[in-house]
Amino acid sequence: MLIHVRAFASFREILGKEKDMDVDGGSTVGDLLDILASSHQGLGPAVFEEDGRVREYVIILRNRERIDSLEGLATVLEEGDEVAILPPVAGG
Amino acid sequence: MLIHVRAFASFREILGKEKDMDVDGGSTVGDLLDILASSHQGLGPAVFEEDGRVREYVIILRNRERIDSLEGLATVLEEGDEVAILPPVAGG
Amino acid sequence: MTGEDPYPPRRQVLIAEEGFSMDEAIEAVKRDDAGAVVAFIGTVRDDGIDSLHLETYKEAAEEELLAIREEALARFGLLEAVVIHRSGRLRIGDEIVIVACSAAHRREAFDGCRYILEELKRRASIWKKEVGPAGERWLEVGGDPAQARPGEERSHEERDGLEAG
Amino acid sequence: MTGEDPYPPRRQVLIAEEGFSMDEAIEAVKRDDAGAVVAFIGTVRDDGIDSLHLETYKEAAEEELLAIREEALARFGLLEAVVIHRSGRLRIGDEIVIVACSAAHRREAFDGCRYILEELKRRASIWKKEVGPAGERWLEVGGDPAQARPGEERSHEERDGLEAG
Repeated sequence: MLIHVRAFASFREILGKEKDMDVDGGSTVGDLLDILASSHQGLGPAVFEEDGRVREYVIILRNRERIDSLEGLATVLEEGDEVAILPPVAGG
Repeated sequence: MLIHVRAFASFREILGKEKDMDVDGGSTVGDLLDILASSHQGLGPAVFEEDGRVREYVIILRNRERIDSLEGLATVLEEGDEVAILPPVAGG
Repeated sequence: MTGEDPYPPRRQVLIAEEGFSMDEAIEAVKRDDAGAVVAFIGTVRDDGIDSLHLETYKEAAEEELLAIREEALARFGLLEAVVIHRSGRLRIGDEIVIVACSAAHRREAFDGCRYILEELKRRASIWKKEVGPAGERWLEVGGDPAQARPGEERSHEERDGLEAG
Repeated sequence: MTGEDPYPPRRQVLIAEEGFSMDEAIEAVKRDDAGAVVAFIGTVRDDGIDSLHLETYKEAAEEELLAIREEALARFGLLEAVVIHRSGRLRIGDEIVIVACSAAHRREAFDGCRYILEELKRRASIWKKEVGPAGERWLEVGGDPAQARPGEERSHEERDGLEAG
Protein backbone atom coordinates (compact mmCIF):
# COMPACT_ATOMS: atom_id res chain seq x y z
CA MET A 1 0.00 0.00 0.00
CA LEU A 2 1.16 3.54 -0.66
CA ILE A 3 2.02 5.88 2.22
CA HIS A 4 2.81 9.54 1.59
CA VAL A 5 5.86 10.66 3.59
CA ARG A 6 6.67 14.29 4.29
CA ALA A 7 9.78 15.55 6.06
CA PHE A 8 10.87 18.99 7.16
CA ALA A 9 14.01 20.97 7.91
CA SER A 10 16.99 18.73 8.81
CA PHE A 11 14.85 15.61 8.23
CA ARG A 12 13.92 16.89 4.77
CA GLU A 13 17.61 17.26 3.98
CA ILE A 14 18.05 13.57 4.80
CA LEU A 15 14.85 12.18 3.32
CA GLY A 16 13.76 14.64 0.66
CA LYS A 17 10.69 16.83 0.92
CA GLU A 18 8.04 14.21 0.16
CA LYS A 19 7.73 10.78 -1.38
CA ASP A 20 5.33 7.87 -1.70
CA MET A 21 6.49 4.66 -0.03
CA ASP A 22 5.08 1.25 -0.92
CA VAL A 23 4.84 -0.81 2.28
CA ASP A 24 3.15 -4.09 3.23
CA GLY A 25 -0.46 -4.04 4.35
CA GLY A 26 -0.67 -3.93 8.14
CA SER A 27 2.58 -2.03 8.54
CA THR A 28 2.88 0.30 11.50
CA VAL A 29 4.40 3.76 11.77
CA GLY A 30 7.38 2.09 13.44
CA ASP A 31 7.80 -0.28 10.49
CA LEU A 32 7.76 2.64 8.06
CA LEU A 33 10.34 4.58 10.07
CA ASP A 34 12.60 1.49 10.24
CA ILE A 35 12.47 1.13 6.47
CA LEU A 36 13.27 4.83 6.01
CA ALA A 37 16.09 4.69 8.58
CA SER A 38 17.68 1.66 6.94
CA SER A 39 17.89 3.45 3.58
CA HIS A 40 18.79 6.97 4.76
CA GLN A 41 21.95 7.41 6.75
CA GLY A 42 21.60 9.65 9.82
CA LEU A 43 17.84 9.38 10.07
CA GLY A 44 17.81 6.66 12.72
CA PRO A 45 19.93 8.49 15.34
CA ALA A 46 18.10 11.74 14.60
CA VAL A 47 14.64 10.25 15.19
CA PHE A 48 15.24 7.56 17.83
CA GLU A 49 16.80 7.31 21.27
CA GLU A 50 19.20 4.41 21.73
CA ASP A 51 16.39 2.43 23.36
CA GLY A 52 14.24 2.77 20.25
CA ARG A 53 11.79 5.40 21.52
CA VAL A 54 11.13 8.52 19.45
CA ARG A 55 13.25 11.41 20.70
CA GLU A 56 11.48 13.86 23.02
CA TYR A 57 11.33 16.82 20.64
CA VAL A 58 10.73 14.86 17.44
CA ILE A 59 7.12 14.78 16.30
CA ILE A 60 5.57 12.14 14.06
CA LEU A 61 2.16 12.92 12.59
CA ARG A 62 -0.22 10.50 10.88
CA ASN A 63 -2.75 12.44 8.83
CA ARG A 64 -1.70 15.54 10.76
CA GLU A 65 -2.37 13.93 14.15
CA ARG A 66 0.44 13.20 16.61
CA ILE A 67 1.07 9.49 16.96
CA ASP A 68 1.42 10.16 20.73
CA SER A 69 -2.35 10.57 20.82
CA LEU A 70 -2.81 7.44 18.67
CA GLU A 71 -0.95 4.23 19.39
CA GLY A 72 2.55 5.60 19.00
CA LEU A 73 4.93 3.62 16.82
CA ALA A 74 2.44 0.74 16.91
CA THR A 75 -0.17 2.81 15.06
CA VAL A 76 -1.27 0.75 12.04
CA LEU A 77 -1.15 2.52 8.68
CA GLU A 78 -3.79 2.47 5.97
CA GLU A 79 -3.54 2.94 2.22
CA GLY A 80 -3.12 6.63 1.40
CA ASP A 81 -2.09 7.76 4.89
CA GLU A 82 0.25 10.71 5.21
CA VAL A 83 3.13 10.42 7.68
CA ALA A 84 5.03 13.60 8.54
CA ILE A 85 8.39 13.55 10.32
CA LEU A 86 9.17 16.76 12.19
CA PRO A 87 12.46 17.66 13.86
CA PRO A 88 12.41 19.86 17.00
CA VAL A 89 10.67 23.14 16.22
CA ALA A 90 12.23 26.56 16.73
CA GLY A 91 9.82 29.23 15.56
CA GLY A 92 9.24 32.74 16.82
CA MET B 1 7.90 89.27 45.46
CA LEU B 2 6.20 87.62 42.50
CA ILE B 3 5.72 83.84 42.41
CA HIS B 4 4.39 82.14 39.28
CA VAL B 5 1.76 79.53 40.15
CA ARG B 6 0.71 76.76 37.79
CA ALA B 7 -2.04 74.24 38.44
CA PHE B 8 -3.25 71.22 36.49
CA ALA B 9 -6.37 69.12 36.00
CA SER B 10 -8.77 69.32 38.97
CA PHE B 11 -6.49 71.86 40.70
CA ARG B 12 -6.52 73.99 37.56
CA GLU B 13 -10.31 74.01 37.67
CA ILE B 14 -10.12 75.45 41.19
CA LEU B 15 -7.17 77.81 40.78
CA GLY B 16 -7.01 78.66 37.09
CA LYS B 17 -4.21 77.54 34.79
CA GLU B 18 -1.53 79.97 35.91
CA LYS B 19 -1.18 83.25 37.76
CA ASP B 20 1.41 85.47 39.37
CA MET B 21 1.03 85.84 43.14
CA ASP B 22 2.59 88.69 45.08
CA VAL B 23 3.77 87.33 48.44
CA ASP B 24 5.98 88.67 51.22
CA GLY B 25 9.73 88.15 50.97
CA GLY B 26 10.80 85.03 52.90
CA SER B 27 7.49 83.26 52.32
CA THR B 28 7.59 79.49 52.16
CA VAL B 29 5.79 77.09 49.84
CA GLY B 30 3.47 76.37 52.77
CA ASP B 31 2.68 80.09 53.17
CA LEU B 32 1.84 80.33 49.47
CA LEU B 33 -0.44 77.29 49.58
CA ASP B 34 -2.22 78.68 52.65
CA ILE B 35 -2.90 81.96 50.86
CA LEU B 36 -4.19 80.11 47.81
CA ALA B 37 -6.34 77.77 49.96
CA SER B 38 -7.90 80.67 51.85
CA SER B 39 -9.03 82.31 48.62
CA HIS B 40 -10.07 79.22 46.62
CA GLN B 41 -12.76 77.03 48.05
CA GLY B 42 -12.01 73.28 47.86
CA LEU B 43 -8.26 73.66 47.39
CA GLY B 44 -7.35 73.09 51.05
CA PRO B 45 -9.03 69.69 51.46
CA ALA B 46 -7.79 68.61 48.03
CA VAL B 47 -4.14 69.38 48.80
CA PHE B 48 -3.83 68.74 52.54
CA GLU B 49 -4.53 65.93 54.95
CA GLU B 50 -6.40 66.98 58.10
CA ASP B 51 -3.09 67.15 59.95
CA GLY B 52 -1.74 69.69 57.48
CA ARG B 53 0.59 67.42 55.52
CA VAL B 54 0.42 67.35 51.74
CA ARG B 55 -1.71 64.42 50.56
CA GLU B 56 0.25 61.33 49.46
CA TYR B 57 -0.47 61.56 45.73
CA VAL B 58 -0.37 65.35 45.45
CA ILE B 59 2.88 66.73 44.06
CA ILE B 60 4.19 70.25 44.63
CA LEU B 61 7.07 71.38 42.43
CA ARG B 62 9.27 74.41 42.89
CA ASN B 63 11.03 75.23 39.64
CA ARG B 64 10.09 71.75 38.45
CA GLU B 65 11.66 70.05 41.44
CA ARG B 66 9.60 68.15 44.01
CA ILE B 67 9.48 69.94 47.35
CA ASP B 68 9.89 66.48 48.96
CA SER B 69 13.50 66.60 47.82
CA LEU B 70 13.86 70.21 49.07
CA GLU B 71 12.58 71.27 52.47
CA GLY B 72 8.95 70.38 51.91
CA LEU B 73 6.40 73.02 52.86
CA ALA B 74 9.17 74.91 54.66
CA THR B 75 11.03 75.51 51.40
CA VAL B 76 11.66 79.26 51.16
CA LEU B 77 10.59 80.94 47.92
CA GLU B 78 12.55 83.44 45.91
CA GLU B 79 11.45 86.16 43.52
CA GLY B 80 10.41 84.63 40.19
CA ASP B 81 10.07 81.06 41.43
CA GLU B 82 7.53 78.83 39.76
CA VAL B 83 5.33 76.67 41.99
CA ALA B 84 3.31 73.92 40.31
CA ILE B 85 0.46 72.11 42.06
CA LEU B 86 -0.27 68.65 40.67
CA PRO B 87 -3.16 66.39 41.59
CA PRO B 88 -2.67 62.60 41.51
CA VAL B 89 -1.56 61.52 38.05
CA ALA B 90 -3.37 58.93 35.92
CA GLY B 91 -1.60 58.61 32.57
CA GLY B 92 -1.18 55.67 30.29
CA MET C 1 34.55 49.49 21.18
CA THR C 2 35.33 52.81 19.54
CA GLY C 3 34.02 54.40 16.40
CA GLU C 4 30.82 56.22 15.55
CA ASP C 5 27.59 55.30 17.25
CA PRO C 6 25.59 53.68 14.45
CA TYR C 7 22.37 54.70 16.21
CA PRO C 8 22.27 58.47 16.58
CA PRO C 9 19.81 59.81 19.14
CA ARG C 10 16.22 60.06 18.04
CA ARG C 11 13.14 61.62 19.56
CA GLN C 12 12.78 59.22 22.44
CA VAL C 13 9.87 60.58 24.44
CA LEU C 14 7.10 62.88 23.33
CA ILE C 15 3.89 64.41 24.59
CA ALA C 16 1.96 64.67 21.32
CA GLU C 17 -0.89 67.05 20.56
CA GLU C 18 -1.82 65.04 17.50
CA GLY C 19 -2.23 61.35 16.71
CA PHE C 20 0.97 59.37 16.15
CA SER C 21 2.06 56.57 13.85
CA MET C 22 2.43 53.21 15.60
CA ASP C 23 4.56 51.92 12.74
CA GLU C 24 7.01 54.80 13.06
CA ALA C 25 7.41 54.29 16.79
CA ILE C 26 8.08 50.58 16.28
CA GLU C 27 10.47 51.20 13.39
CA ALA C 28 12.34 53.71 15.55
CA VAL C 29 13.33 51.05 18.10
CA LYS C 30 14.35 48.34 15.62
CA ARG C 31 18.06 47.58 15.48
CA ASP C 32 20.20 44.91 13.88
CA ASP C 33 21.35 43.66 17.27
CA ALA C 34 17.76 43.40 18.55
CA GLY C 35 15.75 40.22 18.09
CA ALA C 36 12.66 41.39 19.96
CA VAL C 37 10.38 44.41 19.95
CA VAL C 38 7.48 44.75 22.37
CA ALA C 39 4.97 47.55 21.92
CA PHE C 40 2.17 48.51 24.27
CA ILE C 41 -0.61 50.66 22.86
CA GLY C 42 -3.22 52.10 25.20
CA THR C 43 -6.49 53.10 23.60
CA VAL C 44 -9.64 54.87 24.82
CA ARG C 45 -11.98 52.11 25.94
CA ASP C 46 -15.72 52.45 25.57
CA ASP C 47 -16.90 52.70 29.17
CA GLY C 48 -20.03 54.63 28.32
CA ILE C 49 -18.03 57.82 27.86
CA ASP C 50 -18.12 60.23 24.93
CA SER C 51 -14.53 61.35 25.04
CA LEU C 52 -11.40 61.48 27.14
CA HIS C 53 -9.57 64.72 27.77
CA LEU C 54 -5.84 64.38 28.47
CA GLU C 55 -4.11 67.22 30.25
CA THR C 56 -0.35 67.23 30.69
CA TYR C 57 2.37 69.33 32.23
CA LYS C 58 4.34 68.76 29.07
CA GLU C 59 7.83 69.81 30.20
CA ALA C 60 7.63 67.90 33.49
CA ALA C 61 6.06 64.84 31.88
CA GLU C 62 8.71 64.60 29.15
CA GLU C 63 11.45 65.03 31.75
CA GLU C 64 9.98 62.19 33.85
CA LEU C 65 9.48 59.96 30.80
CA LEU C 66 13.11 60.45 29.81
CA ALA C 67 14.17 59.44 33.33
CA ILE C 68 11.92 56.38 33.30
CA ARG C 69 13.26 55.42 29.87
CA GLU C 70 16.86 55.65 31.09
CA GLU C 71 16.03 53.50 34.11
CA ALA C 72 14.47 50.84 31.89
CA LEU C 73 17.43 50.83 29.51
CA ALA C 74 19.86 50.30 32.38
CA ARG C 75 17.73 47.88 34.37
CA PHE C 76 16.47 45.58 31.61
CA GLY C 77 19.22 45.97 29.04
CA LEU C 78 16.84 47.46 26.50
CA LEU C 79 18.54 48.56 23.30
CA GLU C 80 16.01 51.27 22.44
CA ALA C 81 12.77 52.63 23.83
CA VAL C 82 10.30 55.19 22.54
CA VAL C 83 7.36 56.60 24.50
CA ILE C 84 4.69 58.77 22.90
CA HIS C 85 1.73 59.98 24.99
CA ARG C 86 -1.16 61.99 23.65
CA SER C 87 -2.59 65.13 25.13
CA GLY C 88 -5.86 66.79 24.19
CA ARG C 89 -9.30 65.44 23.42
CA LEU C 90 -9.57 61.78 22.37
CA ARG C 91 -12.50 59.68 21.22
CA ILE C 92 -13.29 55.99 21.75
CA GLY C 93 -10.62 53.83 20.10
CA ASP C 94 -8.03 56.60 19.80
CA GLU C 95 -4.48 55.79 20.84
CA ILE C 96 -3.49 57.27 24.21
CA VAL C 97 0.05 56.00 24.47
CA ILE C 98 2.62 53.78 22.81
CA VAL C 99 5.61 52.30 24.62
CA ALA C 100 7.89 50.52 22.17
CA CYS C 101 11.04 48.70 23.35
CA SER C 102 13.69 46.62 21.64
CA ALA C 103 16.10 44.14 23.19
CA ALA C 104 18.27 41.22 22.17
CA HIS C 105 15.68 38.78 23.55
CA ARG C 106 12.00 38.73 24.29
CA ARG C 107 12.13 38.64 28.07
CA GLU C 108 13.94 41.97 28.44
CA ALA C 109 11.68 43.58 25.86
CA PHE C 110 8.50 42.46 27.67
CA ASP C 111 9.78 43.37 31.14
CA GLY C 112 11.19 46.72 30.07
CA CYS C 113 8.00 47.71 28.27
CA ARG C 114 5.90 46.85 31.29
CA TYR C 115 8.21 48.75 33.61
CA ILE C 116 8.03 51.93 31.55
CA LEU C 117 4.24 51.69 31.37
CA GLU C 118 3.77 51.17 35.12
CA GLU C 119 6.15 53.98 36.03
CA LEU C 120 4.57 56.29 33.50
CA LYS C 121 1.16 55.76 35.08
CA ARG C 122 2.59 56.42 38.51
CA ARG C 123 4.96 59.29 37.85
CA ALA C 124 4.31 61.27 34.66
CA SER C 125 2.37 64.53 34.95
CA ILE C 126 -0.61 63.40 32.92
CA TRP C 127 -4.27 63.58 33.87
CA LYS C 128 -7.40 62.11 32.31
CA LYS C 129 -10.91 63.49 32.40
CA GLU C 130 -13.78 61.35 31.23
CA VAL C 131 -16.54 63.25 29.49
CA GLY C 132 -19.82 61.37 29.30
CA PRO C 133 -23.60 61.76 29.29
CA ALA C 134 -23.51 62.23 33.10
CA GLY C 135 -20.93 64.99 33.00
CA GLU C 136 -17.20 65.19 33.51
CA ARG C 137 -14.94 63.35 35.90
CA TRP C 138 -11.19 63.43 36.59
CA LEU C 139 -9.56 60.02 36.97
CA GLU C 140 -7.24 60.30 39.92
CA VAL C 141 -5.75 57.00 40.96
CA GLY C 142 -5.10 56.98 44.68
CA GLY C 143 -6.69 60.40 44.84
CA ASP C 144 -9.13 61.75 47.37
CA PRO C 145 -12.54 60.14 46.96
CA ALA C 146 -14.02 63.44 48.15
CA GLN C 147 -12.83 64.86 44.84
CA ALA C 148 -15.20 62.60 42.93
CA ARG C 149 -18.69 63.90 42.32
CA PRO C 150 -21.34 62.65 44.76
CA GLY C 151 -22.63 59.22 43.82
CA GLU C 152 -19.54 58.61 41.72
CA GLU C 153 -17.14 57.50 44.42
CA ARG C 154 -15.40 54.25 43.62
CA SER C 155 -12.87 52.09 45.37
CA HIS C 156 -9.29 52.29 44.16
CA GLU C 157 -9.73 48.89 42.58
CA GLU C 158 -12.73 50.02 40.63
CA ARG C 159 -11.07 53.25 39.70
CA ASP C 160 -7.99 51.41 38.47
CA GLY C 161 -10.34 49.44 36.28
CA LEU C 162 -11.43 52.66 34.67
CA GLU C 163 -8.05 53.44 33.26
CA ALA C 164 -7.65 52.64 29.64
CA GLY C 165 -5.02 49.93 29.60
CA MET D 1 -26.71 39.50 24.72
CA THR D 2 -28.16 38.81 21.29
CA GLY D 3 -27.78 40.64 18.01
CA GLU D 4 -25.07 40.69 15.39
CA ASP D 5 -21.45 40.22 16.35
CA PRO D 6 -19.94 43.64 15.69
CA TYR D 7 -16.55 41.98 15.08
CA PRO D 8 -16.82 39.54 12.19
CA PRO D 9 -14.02 36.95 11.95
CA ARG D 10 -10.80 38.08 10.37
CA ARG D 11 -7.67 36.29 9.27
CA GLN D 12 -6.41 35.40 12.72
CA VAL D 13 -3.29 33.34 12.07
CA LEU D 14 -1.13 33.23 8.99
CA ILE D 15 2.09 31.71 7.73
CA ALA D 16 3.20 34.42 5.31
CA GLU D 17 5.50 33.98 2.33
CA GLU D 18 5.97 37.73 2.09
CA GLY D 19 6.61 40.56 4.55
CA PHE D 20 3.62 41.76 6.54
CA SER D 21 2.39 45.12 7.81
CA MET D 22 2.79 45.60 11.57
CA ASP D 23 0.25 48.41 11.52
CA GLU D 24 -2.38 46.21 9.89
CA ALA D 25 -1.88 43.44 12.44
CA ILE D 26 -2.23 45.91 15.30
CA GLU D 27 -5.25 47.62 13.75
CA ALA D 28 -6.87 44.20 13.32
CA VAL D 29 -6.95 43.57 17.08
CA LYS D 30 -8.16 47.01 18.14
CA ARG D 31 -11.71 47.12 19.51
CA ASP D 32 -13.83 49.71 21.26
CA ASP D 33 -14.04 47.55 24.36
CA ALA D 34 -10.25 47.09 24.47
CA GLY D 35 -8.05 49.53 26.38
CA ALA D 36 -4.79 47.71 25.75
CA VAL D 37 -2.93 46.25 22.80
CA VAL D 38 0.38 44.43 23.21
CA ALA D 39 2.38 43.45 20.15
CA PHE D 40 5.52 41.33 20.05
CA ILE D 41 7.63 41.55 16.92
CA GLY D 42 10.51 39.14 16.44
CA THR D 43 13.23 40.23 14.04
CA VAL D 44 16.33 38.60 12.59
CA ARG D 45 19.17 39.53 14.93
CA ASP D 46 22.66 40.07 13.62
CA ASP D 47 24.58 37.15 15.10
CA GLY D 48 27.20 37.12 12.40
CA ILE D 49 24.80 35.42 10.00
CA ASP D 50 23.95 36.42 6.45
CA SER D 51 20.36 35.25 6.38
CA LEU D 52 17.80 33.10 8.11
CA HIS D 53 15.78 30.52 6.24
CA LEU D 54 12.38 29.72 7.73
CA GLU D 55 10.77 26.45 6.79
CA THR D 56 7.22 25.64 7.86
CA TYR D 57 4.70 22.86 7.61
CA LYS D 58 2.14 25.50 6.77
CA GLU D 59 -1.11 23.59 7.30
CA ALA D 60 0.03 22.05 10.59
CA ALA D 61 1.53 25.31 11.85
CA GLU D 62 -1.61 27.33 11.13
CA GLU D 63 -3.73 24.67 12.81
CA GLU D 64 -1.52 24.77 15.91
CA LEU D 65 -1.46 28.59 15.95
CA LEU D 66 -5.25 28.67 15.81
CA ALA D 67 -5.38 26.29 18.78
CA ILE D 68 -2.86 28.37 20.74
CA ARG D 69 -4.82 31.52 19.94
CA GLU D 70 -8.07 29.98 21.21
CA GLU D 71 -6.34 28.88 24.42
CA ALA D 72 -5.02 32.39 25.01
CA LEU D 73 -8.41 33.98 24.37
CA ALA D 74 -10.05 31.68 26.90
CA ARG D 75 -7.27 31.71 29.47
CA PHE D 76 -6.40 35.41 29.56
CA GLY D 77 -9.67 36.95 28.43
CA LEU D 78 -8.09 38.43 25.34
CA LEU D 79 -10.57 40.18 23.07
CA GLU D 80 -8.62 39.63 19.86
CA ALA D 81 -5.33 38.08 18.80
CA VAL D 82 -3.51 37.93 15.49
CA VAL D 83 -0.41 35.88 14.75
CA ILE D 84 1.58 36.22 11.54
CA HIS D 85 4.75 34.19 11.05
CA ARG D 86 7.03 34.44 8.05
CA SER D 87 8.38 31.61 6.01
CA GLY D 88 11.16 31.78 3.43
CA ARG D 89 14.47 33.59 3.36
CA LEU D 90 14.93 36.58 5.66
CA ARG D 91 17.75 39.05 6.11
CA ILE D 92 19.06 40.85 9.22
CA GLY D 93 16.35 43.12 10.63
CA ASP D 94 13.46 41.47 8.79
CA GLU D 95 10.34 40.68 10.80
CA ILE D 96 9.96 36.98 11.65
CA VAL D 97 6.74 37.10 13.63
CA ILE D 98 4.13 39.42 15.07
CA VAL D 99 1.82 38.45 17.91
CA ALA D 100 -0.75 41.21 18.53
CA CYS D 101 -3.31 40.94 21.34
CA SER D 102 -6.01 43.21 22.66
CA ALA D 103 -7.72 43.11 26.05
CA ALA D 104 -9.69 45.36 28.34
CA HIS D 105 -6.61 45.93 30.49
CA ARG D 106 -2.85 45.80 30.12
CA ARG D 107 -2.15 42.77 32.26
CA GLU D 108 -4.23 40.36 30.17
CA ALA D 109 -2.78 41.78 26.96
CA PHE D 110 0.82 41.32 28.17
CA ASP D 111 0.24 37.85 29.61
CA GLY D 112 -1.77 36.62 26.62
CA CYS D 113 0.83 37.88 24.14
CA ARG D 114 3.61 36.18 26.02
CA TYR D 115 1.68 32.92 26.25
CA ILE D 116 1.03 32.79 22.53
CA LEU D 117 4.69 33.49 21.79
CA GLU D 118 6.04 30.82 24.14
CA GLU D 119 3.61 28.18 22.91
CA LEU D 120 4.33 29.08 19.28
CA LYS D 121 8.04 28.51 19.84
CA ARG D 122 7.32 25.19 21.49
CA ARG D 123 4.53 23.79 19.35
CA ALA D 124 4.25 25.31 15.87
CA SER D 125 5.84 23.44 12.94
CA ILE D 126 8.40 26.08 12.12
CA TRP D 127 12.15 25.65 11.68
CA LYS D 128 15.00 28.11 11.33
CA LYS D 129 18.24 27.64 9.47
CA GLU D 130 21.03 30.16 9.94
CA VAL D 131 23.08 30.80 6.83
CA GLY D 132 26.44 32.41 7.51
CA PRO D 133 30.05 32.61 6.37
CA ALA D 134 30.75 29.27 8.09
CA GLY D 135 27.91 27.45 6.38
CA GLU D 136 24.38 26.51 7.32
CA ARG D 137 22.95 25.39 10.62
CA TRP D 138 19.46 24.35 11.76
CA LEU D 139 18.35 25.81 15.07
CA GLU D 140 16.70 23.03 16.97
CA VAL D 141 15.88 23.90 20.53
CA GLY D 142 16.07 20.82 22.69
CA GLY D 143 17.22 18.92 19.66
CA ASP D 144 20.00 16.39 19.36
CA PRO D 145 23.42 18.03 19.68
CA ALA D 146 24.69 15.33 17.29
CA GLN D 147 22.66 17.10 14.63
CA ALA D 148 24.80 20.20 14.95
CA ARG D 149 27.90 20.40 12.82
CA PRO D 150 31.14 19.38 14.55
CA GLY D 151 32.57 22.23 16.59
CA GLU D 152 29.19 23.94 16.60
CA GLU D 153 27.59 22.10 19.44
CA ARG D 154 26.11 24.33 22.09
CA SER D 155 24.26 23.79 25.31
CA HIS D 156 20.51 24.26 25.30
CA GLU D 157 20.93 27.55 27.13
CA GLU D 158 23.31 28.85 24.51
CA ARG D 159 21.13 27.58 21.72
CA ASP D 160 18.07 29.23 23.22
CA GLY D 161 20.08 32.42 23.17
CA LEU D 162 20.45 32.04 19.44
CA GLU D 163 16.78 32.36 18.71
CA ALA D 164 15.69 35.73 17.48
CA GLY D 165 13.43 37.02 20.25
